[in-house]
Amino acid sequence: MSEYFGNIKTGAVTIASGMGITLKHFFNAIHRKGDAGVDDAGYFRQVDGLCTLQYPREVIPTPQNGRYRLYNDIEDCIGCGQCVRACPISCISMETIKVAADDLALCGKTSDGQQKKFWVPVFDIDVAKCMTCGMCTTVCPTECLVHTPVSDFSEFDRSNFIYHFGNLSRLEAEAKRRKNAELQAKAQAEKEKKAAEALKENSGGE
Amino acid sequence: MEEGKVFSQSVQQSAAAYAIIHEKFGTAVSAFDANETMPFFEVLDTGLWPEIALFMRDHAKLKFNYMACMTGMDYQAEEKLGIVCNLESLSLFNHKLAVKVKCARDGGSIPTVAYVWHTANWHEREAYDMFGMLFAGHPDFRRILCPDDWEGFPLRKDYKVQESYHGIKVPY
Amino acid sequence: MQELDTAGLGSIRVTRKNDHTVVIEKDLATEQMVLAMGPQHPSTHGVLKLECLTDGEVITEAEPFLGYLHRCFEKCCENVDYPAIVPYTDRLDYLSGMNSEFAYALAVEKLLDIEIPRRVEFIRVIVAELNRIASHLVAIGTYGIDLGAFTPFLFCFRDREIILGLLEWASGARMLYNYIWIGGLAYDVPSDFLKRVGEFVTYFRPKAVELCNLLTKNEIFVKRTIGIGIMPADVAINYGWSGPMLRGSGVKWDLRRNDPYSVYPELDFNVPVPDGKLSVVGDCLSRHLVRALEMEESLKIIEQCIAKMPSAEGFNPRSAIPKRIRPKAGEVYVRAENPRGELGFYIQSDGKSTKPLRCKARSSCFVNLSAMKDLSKGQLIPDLVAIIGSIDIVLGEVDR
Amino acid sequence: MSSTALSQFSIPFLMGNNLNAWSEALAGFNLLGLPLGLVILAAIPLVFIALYSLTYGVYGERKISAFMQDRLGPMEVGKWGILQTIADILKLLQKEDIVPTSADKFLFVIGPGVLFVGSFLAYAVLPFSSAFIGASLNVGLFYAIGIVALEVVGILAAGWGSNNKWSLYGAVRSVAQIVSYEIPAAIALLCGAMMAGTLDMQQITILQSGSLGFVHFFLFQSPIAWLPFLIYFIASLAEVNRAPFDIPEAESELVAGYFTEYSGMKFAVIFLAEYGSMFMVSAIISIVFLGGWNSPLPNIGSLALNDMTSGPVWGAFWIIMKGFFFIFVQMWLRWTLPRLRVDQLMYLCWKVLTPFAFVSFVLTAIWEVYVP
Repeated sequence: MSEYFGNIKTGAVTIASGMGITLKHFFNAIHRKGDAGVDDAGYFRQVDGLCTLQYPREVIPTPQNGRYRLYNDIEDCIGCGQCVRACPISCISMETIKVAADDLALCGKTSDGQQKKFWVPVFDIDVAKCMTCGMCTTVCPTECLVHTPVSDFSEFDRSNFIYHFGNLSRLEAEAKRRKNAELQAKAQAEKEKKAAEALKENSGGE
Repeated sequence: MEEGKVFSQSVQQSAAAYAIIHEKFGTAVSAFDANETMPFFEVLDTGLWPEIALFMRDHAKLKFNYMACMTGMDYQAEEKLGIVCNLESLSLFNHKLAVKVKCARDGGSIPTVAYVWHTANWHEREAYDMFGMLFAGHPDFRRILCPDDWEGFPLRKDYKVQESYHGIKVPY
Repeated sequence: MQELDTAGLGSIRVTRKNDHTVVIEKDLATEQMVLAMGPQHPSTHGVLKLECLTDGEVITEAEPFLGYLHRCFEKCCENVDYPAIVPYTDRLDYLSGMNSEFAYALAVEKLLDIEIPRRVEFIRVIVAELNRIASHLVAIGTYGIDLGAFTPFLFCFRDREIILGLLEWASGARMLYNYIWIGGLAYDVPSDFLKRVGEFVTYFRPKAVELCNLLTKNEIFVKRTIGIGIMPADVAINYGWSGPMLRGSGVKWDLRRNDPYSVYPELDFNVPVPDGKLSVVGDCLSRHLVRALEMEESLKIIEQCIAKMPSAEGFNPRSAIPKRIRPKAGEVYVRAENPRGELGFYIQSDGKSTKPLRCKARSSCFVNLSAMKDLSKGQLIPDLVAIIGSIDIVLGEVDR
Repeated sequence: MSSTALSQFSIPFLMGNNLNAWSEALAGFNLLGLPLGLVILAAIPLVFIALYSLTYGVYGERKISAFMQDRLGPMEVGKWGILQTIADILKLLQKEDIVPTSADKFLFVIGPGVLFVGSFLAYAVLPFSSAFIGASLNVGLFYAIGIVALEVVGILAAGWGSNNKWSLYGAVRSVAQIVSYEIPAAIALLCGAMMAGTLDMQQITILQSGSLGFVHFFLFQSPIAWLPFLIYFIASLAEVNRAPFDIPEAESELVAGYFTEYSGMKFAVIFLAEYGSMFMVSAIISIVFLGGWNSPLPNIGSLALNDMTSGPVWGAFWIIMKGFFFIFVQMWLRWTLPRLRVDQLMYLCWKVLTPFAFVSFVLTAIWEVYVP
């Protein structure tokens, strides 16, 4: 019998204490915690009160090192292709064209003075596939491929998720390719000519 | 154990445990492979595996009461499939030991130890699901992670994924 | 007298009076019903399906069906380099990515046999323990929801949000960190990070007490969980249970203590086990209490780590990372204490490739869940929900 | 519109003390020979209920729960999200009316209707003030208790008709729960009826009026009245399936209980019925124990607070406020407590509430007989 009344008593007491907690929170609702980021010195200043934010207007700031949308500064990209190999889910696709010797100056240097040796007509990142692991950014030798702290980049059309970073238009790329092919053909012809000459010389010598 | 090489305490403990098993089962078990990362021995007579398992679990000086992990393996070079069981004695002794059991690659069968360690029940189902070896006497022998009508055993080295599954294109 | 229990007919008592007369007594004829609980059900914590054979509200048998979230983690691992597996391990137990990464990094480091800088070790422990608190908060909060209390869940998520913010600040991502790398860390922590973590510890202590008063001490909650789903210690060991589940059964077994790794041997913390005063050892309430008490222990560990942290001067978090990770041939099984139990990685290397020959994740939830069939026998449907909640499964880890 | 009717209508409109004249005037208002006044009179409580259900009930629940959980709650539609429920209703109205193919169509459709009717029929006998009462039955309380049981039929029809195992579980649980909890609830209300000596709701309320305000309420008239008061409050929670007794809809166990298969407007009707019955039990408890439409404020010397706050409009204000208070407590409990298990629910009913209800019944009887 004492257990019976004890149960009723503990039930009543614990329910009352629980209700006290929720009522305290109910009255604390006049405060709001605000949208300070965790890197803000006053992050733990306001600990009570409403903690949710109205999303599109108020956002939790993402820290500067936040790893979200990929961005490639194509001016600095040397087209080494390490990111393509590092990506575990192959969301980066890349095409490179070797820079002809007389175009090296035109192609320019990266911001830290390295000579670029490849044109990068295609540098596509499918950010819908990207799992923001950061593998590609750590291998990038010029640090041109970075994760930006932009976390909200939703789109209505899936194809908009493929970000094009290539800095050559299709025609330009075609021209470069043709030039390379011409150069190559020229070199080939030269080589053949030389070989033929050598052959002639050899045969002449006999 | 190789002579003259100094092993850490845990490997020595495993070796001591192995000695007891070797004493009882003799040639049914292989020699002890002492290495720092995972000391193990292999069960050569596959049919004796449940007996060895029971012995390991119940012997007063062994008490391997806890099966930490059971991994299915594909030994493609040896044309064999196998399992690796990481056993230990939880809160009784400090020794740990890994046991390997192998069977033929096609239609090979390993006797179950699901009634020795309950852990083995689902792990054996998983090993079957992924590699296709049979576990004789298993109480509930079905696939576990893949659907029942999935073709092939995905973790085999020579696995070719099926083209379509119920009209769904599989390789994405 | 003979008692038969035939499916679909309720229990039938057959009494043989003499050779000619047989008295058959039958309970109210009931029909057993197959109830498919899940894969879309609010309290199966993901896409678990339980096929229950029910007799009224009583469950005669519940058979779990898995694999709805199977992503062939192990096959993926065989096709990528060692460092590229780290982001995949995050996705095993997505509620405690740091702990999964930690376990994987430990396994490969053992295979490589490399020395880790002390500051890396301490930072690893801090982020892993923070993530453990976050994970336990989810476990406790969702357990509240399972039992009908919605408010504690949101309190838990409010505090978890802070932890996620802290971890995002350190690693750059909120849940899938890719922070603990083989041999080091991706980055050093930000300069104010340790101070903010210290502030979080002081902030969180009273909140944990409040949570305890609101949920754990509530008489209805206690009555719903006490004595439900009792698992004796020996059976629990035989089932391979680990972590809070095993400790809930009264076995004082914590890999941070019993098979220590990293800097845990230097740290002072308790391994909470139920003493049977507040709960029946091995029941749902014990498991819940163990989780609640473990949060406090994690706070203690974090405080000690902050105090012992070596200075950041001249520290390079990637200093110990090998240029090319290609372990020598061998196998290794290394485990770490995850919030849900023992997460082990079995890795086999052939010594030639930069990809593992075999990488198996021993998932704690998978093993813990395998006892479901035994635990649920003869329980009521609400108790089944309480039991699933107390197992605290993450289907990402169960199905892999 | 005849000029006499207009004058009758307009004169006593805001004059508090002559409310009978007011309501009679309205009742006598016949447009083109139709008893339009009577219809308006009867419709006022229902209009109130609809408004309350729309704006206060759902919106209030969402806001209160949000504040208790450190959330903002609905904020987008209108200032502070005040129009959120209207937006929701519009959405529900537009939704396709789905009837599962395997469902029993008749039961499936009739279920929410019966539920709705069951919860709203009791409003007929609730005195919203000395003038606003749908039907002043001399067995009003008995009728209210009895008509609530009709809800069970609706729930059972909905649950069985859905042809869904979860719905069936919810329906069966609900029936067991409501039928059981009617016993302590009825006994507790009997204590109040015993103190009043009548079952007429209006009479019960009038008996509790006086210049001293709350002192005249039955809750404070006898030292044991708090016991049936508490018992009825707890039992009423179970009768309207509110937490911690929401096991018929227990979302974590039974998905949504008996209304798992419902969507669109049928779902809205079930929802409306739930909030309707919440107010109904709150109104009953305030009528029987807390004086109904009587002002709780006492006359203190020359400061005649009680007189100032009495009258038909004030009466409606008081009973609605009292009802709202109990609804707030119901929500407060819901967002604090976990859910009971089925057997614990029955334990609470048969082993705790029912014996205590009998005890309080006997004690009240003794008090009424021996203490003047």
